[in-house]
Amino acid sequence: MSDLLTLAQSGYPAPIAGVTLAHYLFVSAAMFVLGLIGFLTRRNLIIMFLCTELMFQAAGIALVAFGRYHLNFHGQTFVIFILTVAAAEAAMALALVVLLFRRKESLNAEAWQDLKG
Amino acid sequence: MLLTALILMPLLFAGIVAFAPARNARGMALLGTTLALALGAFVCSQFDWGYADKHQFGAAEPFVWFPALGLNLSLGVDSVALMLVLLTVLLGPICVLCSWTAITQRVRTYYSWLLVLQAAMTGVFCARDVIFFYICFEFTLIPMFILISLYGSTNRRKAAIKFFLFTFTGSVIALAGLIYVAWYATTTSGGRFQGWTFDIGALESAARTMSLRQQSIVLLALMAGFAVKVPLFPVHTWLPLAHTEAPTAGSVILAGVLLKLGTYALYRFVLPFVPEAVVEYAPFIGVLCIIGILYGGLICWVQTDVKKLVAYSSVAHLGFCVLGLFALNNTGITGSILYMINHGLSTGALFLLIGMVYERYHTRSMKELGGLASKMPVWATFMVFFTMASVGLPGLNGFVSEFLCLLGAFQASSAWGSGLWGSLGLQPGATPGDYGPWFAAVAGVGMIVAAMYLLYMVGRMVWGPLVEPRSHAHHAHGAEDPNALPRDLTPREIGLLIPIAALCIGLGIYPKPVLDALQPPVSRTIAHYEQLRNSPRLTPTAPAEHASAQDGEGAP
Amino acid sequence: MLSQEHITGHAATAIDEGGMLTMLVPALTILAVVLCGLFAAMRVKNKAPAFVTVALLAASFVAVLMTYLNLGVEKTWIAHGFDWINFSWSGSENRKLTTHALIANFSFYLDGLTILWMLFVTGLGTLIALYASEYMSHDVGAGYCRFFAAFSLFVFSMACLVMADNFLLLYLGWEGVGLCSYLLIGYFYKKPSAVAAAKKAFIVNRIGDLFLALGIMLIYTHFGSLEYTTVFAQTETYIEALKEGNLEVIPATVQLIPLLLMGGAFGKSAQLPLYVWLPDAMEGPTPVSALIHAATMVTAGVFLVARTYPLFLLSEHALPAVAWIGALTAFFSATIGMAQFDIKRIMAYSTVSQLGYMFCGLGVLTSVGGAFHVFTHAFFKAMLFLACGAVMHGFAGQLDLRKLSGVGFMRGWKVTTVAMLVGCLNLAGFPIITSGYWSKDMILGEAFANPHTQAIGWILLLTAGLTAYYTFRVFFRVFVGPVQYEMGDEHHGAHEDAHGHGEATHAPAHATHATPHAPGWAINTVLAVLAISAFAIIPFTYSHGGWVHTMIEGSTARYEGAAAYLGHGEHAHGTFLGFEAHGALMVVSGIVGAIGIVIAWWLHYAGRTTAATSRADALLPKLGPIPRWAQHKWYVDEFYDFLIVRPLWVLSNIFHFIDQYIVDGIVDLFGAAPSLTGKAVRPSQSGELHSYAAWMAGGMAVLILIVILVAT
Amino acid sequence: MGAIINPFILYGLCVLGGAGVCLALPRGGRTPQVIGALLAALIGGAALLFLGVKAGHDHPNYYFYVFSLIGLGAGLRVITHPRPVYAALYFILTVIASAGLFLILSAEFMAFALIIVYAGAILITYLFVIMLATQAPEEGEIEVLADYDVNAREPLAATVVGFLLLALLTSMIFKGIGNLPGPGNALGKDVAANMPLKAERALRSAGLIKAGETVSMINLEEGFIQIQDLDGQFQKIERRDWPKSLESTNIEHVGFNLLRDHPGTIEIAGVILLMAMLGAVVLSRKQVQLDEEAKRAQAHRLGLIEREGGSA
Repeated sequence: MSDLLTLAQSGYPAPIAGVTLAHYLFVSAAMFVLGLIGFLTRRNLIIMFLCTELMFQAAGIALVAFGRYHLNFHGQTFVIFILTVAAAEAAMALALVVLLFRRKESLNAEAWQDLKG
Repeated sequence: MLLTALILMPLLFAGIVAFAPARNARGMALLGTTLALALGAFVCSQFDWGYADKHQFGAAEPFVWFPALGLNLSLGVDSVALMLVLLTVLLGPICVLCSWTAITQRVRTYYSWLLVLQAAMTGVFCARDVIFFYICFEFTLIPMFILISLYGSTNRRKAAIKFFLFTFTGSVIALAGLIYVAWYATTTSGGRFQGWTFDIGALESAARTMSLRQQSIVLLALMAGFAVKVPLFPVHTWLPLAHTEAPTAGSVILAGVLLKLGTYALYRFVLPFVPEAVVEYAPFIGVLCIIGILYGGLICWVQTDVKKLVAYSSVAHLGFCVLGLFALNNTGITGSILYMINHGLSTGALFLLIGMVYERYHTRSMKELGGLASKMPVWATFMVFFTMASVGLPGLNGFVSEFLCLLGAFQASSAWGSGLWGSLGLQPGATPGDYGPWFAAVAGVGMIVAAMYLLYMVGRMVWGPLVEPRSHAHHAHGAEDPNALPRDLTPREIGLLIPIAALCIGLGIYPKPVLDALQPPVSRTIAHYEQLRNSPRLTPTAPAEHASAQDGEGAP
Repeated sequence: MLSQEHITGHAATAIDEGGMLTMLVPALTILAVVLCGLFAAMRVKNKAPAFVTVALLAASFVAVLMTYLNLGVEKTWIAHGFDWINFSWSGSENRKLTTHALIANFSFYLDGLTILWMLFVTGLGTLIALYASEYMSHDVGAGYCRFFAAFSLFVFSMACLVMADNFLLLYLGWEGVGLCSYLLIGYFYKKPSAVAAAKKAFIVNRIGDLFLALGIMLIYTHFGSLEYTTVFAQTETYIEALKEGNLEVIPATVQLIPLLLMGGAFGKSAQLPLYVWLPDAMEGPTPVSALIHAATMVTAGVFLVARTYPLFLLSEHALPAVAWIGALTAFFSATIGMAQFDIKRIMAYSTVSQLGYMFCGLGVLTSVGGAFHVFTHAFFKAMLFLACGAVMHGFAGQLDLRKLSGVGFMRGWKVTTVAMLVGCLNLAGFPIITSGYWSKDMILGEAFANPHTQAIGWILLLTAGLTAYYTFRVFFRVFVGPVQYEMGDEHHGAHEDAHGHGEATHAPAHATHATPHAPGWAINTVLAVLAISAFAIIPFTYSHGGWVHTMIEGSTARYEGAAAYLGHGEHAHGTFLGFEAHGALMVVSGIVGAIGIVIAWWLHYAGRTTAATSRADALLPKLGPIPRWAQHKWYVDEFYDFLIVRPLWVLSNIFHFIDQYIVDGIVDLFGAAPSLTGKAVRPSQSGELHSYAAWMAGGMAVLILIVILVAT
Repeated sequence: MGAIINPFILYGLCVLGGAGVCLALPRGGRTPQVIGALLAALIGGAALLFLGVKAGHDHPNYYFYVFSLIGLGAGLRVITHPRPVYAALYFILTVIASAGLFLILSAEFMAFALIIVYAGAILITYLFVIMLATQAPEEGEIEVLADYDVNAREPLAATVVGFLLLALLTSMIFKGIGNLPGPGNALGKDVAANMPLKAERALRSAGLIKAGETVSMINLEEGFIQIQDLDGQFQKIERRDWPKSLESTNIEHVGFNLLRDHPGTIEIAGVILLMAMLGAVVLSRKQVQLDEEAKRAQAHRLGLIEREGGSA
């Protein structure tokens, strides 16, 4: 853990042996796909939103890794925006979920199929 | 100013009709169209025939509409446009009068849209700005759509939608072509951007500098739009439906003027804008025309709906018209323009006559109608007369134009390029008339077919033993409807037909003033083609010289 | 090779302005049309239209006669009416300014040919109008006006045709007479057969007209003008070249022109293969048949060939083709005529046959002979028709020769019978005393005088025999023999009067016409005048055409005896079985005609058993099916119907189907595409969030796959 | 550069992993979820192991593997756990693991921001909502999970789609992207130019400038800092002599990047947040307006009140 702290305080990244950009991207992709599968399979609206958050996480990892690869900070900056969107989504979506739940006393996404218009 | 008045007059009266009491609507409409006719006659009298190819009556400083795009509301008519304007204003009162008793529902809507339609059509012929032209061109669709879909017969919805979508789709493509030309014109000299202009004259000179490839693409786009309107062979199917379902006045305007918008646009845009491409593809278009002539004619022959028959005959007739136009010589184009007017008169009159019968018998089926000569001798006289005008009997108007179109086609091949023939392994005529005569001969078969179907129609409708719809015969013995029209034509109806008949005879016997007036603009159009023919770029020099050399050797 | 001596063309006749008097002819006839129209509008119920027409036509005749007497035929006169289709434009050809013009004025070209034709057109027109004033009297009212309006319009059109100074005005007349023919054949418009016949006549004529129009276009393309003067001035130079023996200088296009014109002529003059309309045209009233379908309109084709004779001379094949087709038509229609029972139809086929003679005359280079035969034929055939018409009129439309007998012995039919006899003698070519004999002989002699056309001569000779037979078959059956008749079932044209309480009038009409009524003064006068004139013209014309010769001599058809292509060198040595052709034929044709008459007498007069049967009926079965075939007109109509009309009808229906379901179907398909697509993908709009997401993921997968594939 | 992992091995792993995930998804206890989860975890581990082996370095960074495995494992539980509360808690674990990965990538600020904002704020909101939206079991009742929580929807199809995507993504990722570069030497130095006061303070605390001297110019291109002393003399401090504390920190970098390079985006983000807030307010107010009819219908559906007809 001390290693880690040194790393954090060193001001610039130390060489990380054996880990390539591809590793991070793999993790990111895997996490994204998990989120996707969750979104596709779960019917609970809240869990579906959690799954989207999972996908956001995956995107964040990829962004930071890319930023690190290109030696700039855009990736990190964009994670901030992701956080913003996630927060906004949480606020709005959860408000909606609550509203919907009040209507039908159910969190089942399939209960709202007739919203297709 | 005069032209502006000519366009605004019907619009003004459309407004008046729309808000006046319904019982005055038709009177006001008649007044408006009559005033427009008078104004048209005045324009005609003020026209300087010595400079018939100049676009006259345009304001010195046209109203600037959209300076950034160089859009002006510039107007002007040369003798070709003037003829068609006159045709339009002439048909105006006729259309109002022929609807006099036929339209009883929603009268104000009907007449105001009829007037709007007239304004739009006049605008098309007067426009000297591409965008203004196009707006008017498209705007004709709306009144027509309403006339068909509100006042048509049973299948009117489908007809109206098809008419609208079909022609609209085509003309959007044409608009793309026109805008391409305008875009090209912005950068003609030295690639520098020179600002937009949509002036027809300016675009005309700019467009000619396009390469053959560009011209061909523009030709294709323009043909896509205007051929639908004409309509040429494969894109004609909206016409029979629209004609059949439209009210009488709608059919008259459709046949009389709306179809001419297409041919006029071909004359105004296609011929001067893309001459090289026209030279290349004229034979191909000629083939389409000929297919239309024969195919349309033969289809007429098996119709039972008389209105549909006349509608298909328009396909055949307009085939002659476009064939003359694309003959690219003086006789052909003169004939073609004359054809526009003549077809408007004779086919318009046929639709009027059919409308009169429809108003009395409420059927258009030739199975249910026959031998009307014994019941309606005056109607029968006019019917035979206008049929003969439509057949192209010499001495009546149709003949002059039809003969000139065919003569033009006969002499055409010297003006045509090697595009189509080259691909078939043939050489274009080294002497005038290597292939043109075949075009004329095959198209001439259309004259026989025209006689076949029109006489078939007359034979069924006019001659033969009397046949009336059963329901109607029953009515005749029962209580007569006091408002019913008399058996034969009323003085109003006769009065409608007489001016048209007089024009048919006049144009047939003494077409010289019209022919003379058309020469300057037509020569102007042709001049470029003659230049093109004399320039080395397109002259098929090698084969021609080769052939003449052989002839020379063969002689002794 | 062509040698100079055989082209005996005159130097170009002088052309001058003048002859404005002839403008009266179209003016007066149009006036007659307008007046008849006015009478119709005013619902006139008397014979005024007829008398106005007769008077104006007579005035026209006088105008033509005056013109002839004043101007003569030595020169050609141009009378300019007004500009019709007349415009000019300038262009550039190889950087040189050129001027082109298309000029077809309403102007008249007056030479001997024109005058000759106009004289008998207006003259016969007047006479037949007079005849018709009585013949059509049952129709007094709107129909009467209609008849005389069309009649006058016909004379107007014919005047334009004949007097035109350019091809386009000729075309105007050409189609104009076609229109009048249409209107008059269809005069009894309630009879479907009449309507069909009118339609057929117009359409078949149009086929010919197409050829004529193409020929005119080719003339304009080649000669740069439509006016006779310009065109014939240029043909003059070609003819000069021909005299030099330069056949090659004549372009192929010029050689094509007469062939196209010939097509037009054969349509109008009812020659093979376009003759089928003429027999059917007998549905029209008899005066119409007499004037239009016997005397004048059908000779327009002959006129056309005569008018454009210089062009025909330039072509190697045109005149032989004219001659051969004429001869074949003459023979072919004569065989049909022998087997018919309807006397008017027999006359119609004989007209076709005689027209073939006229074309032969032109084809074998005796244009005088051709014109002469036209001239004589106009009189005697009109007379025959009018006589037949009188019978038809008197016997309520009865035309079947098996149902009429001994008409000549009935009260009041003397004039008719004599006229009929005179006509039949002329048609049969009875020697010396008939003008028909002289004109026919001229053609026959010329045909035999040329060794190349002797085959034609033999055909014509055989036809002469047949003609004599069938002509007198009619005469012996109908006008002599036991008096016996059966009334026809027509009530004066089956045309109810215009007031229209139609069906009710039928039964009484039947009763009133149960007995024949003899012709009145108008018919008799006309028949008498014609019969007299048929003899009267002999003294002026018997010697090589005589007066007709002088008329033709100064006209465009003047190349009499000129053998441009037809057996040039040896022309003079053509003989008839070793005798000098003209002389021998005078004897032989007379004998042949007489034989025909004798056979007819033996079969149909001497061998008459009853009114309906004769010796011929006993003989017919021995000939096998041939008489039946001939009676059915060799099934030509059925053949055309099967070969042209039916396929065209089927094709039209196929086109109609294609148009409705394929061409329009494709359009509808495009129109329906959006809604069809919508229908197809609508189920995917399920409202299930999960499925949307799955589609999104799948789409993303596809996109990535594409990127991978494209990138590698 | 060749592929890091043989694609076929990769696809095989994807298939197996997919099978594992598929098994692990909740199906009302009918399937051995644990086995699936184990299989999936095993495959995930194998994949990561493969990655390490193929990378071929002596010292694999264990923290990466640790955090990755925790993150993915927790992610798997998020999607497989039938109880929303647990799912949310597992999600917090994922967030923490991601933060660890961020630390390895030397994105310290983001790592902690993630924990604070995500785990601290957003997820708490989720938990609140979950609490609000699930009825607590009554006294004595056994808690019954809702059917829609217990049964996954079309797990097979979803897994196939997901792992197809994964296979495609990985086959693209492993086309060969190089190692992450070492510490960039220019990285972060430019910040000094933008913050002269900080630079001066750092230099002063390092004793490189004395009282009265001022920094007159920072030249990053040539790598020196010019100092003006009291006499007006200029002095240069070369890059090699610069103190460690002159180098800017990660948070400074992010701050500069955010405000200097993406000012517009940050505005938009602000507006989004504002709108979200307003939206949330509006939406939460709207729930009051459930009309009587609907309320009654709903209550009726839920069996809260007797039938209308009965009471009337």
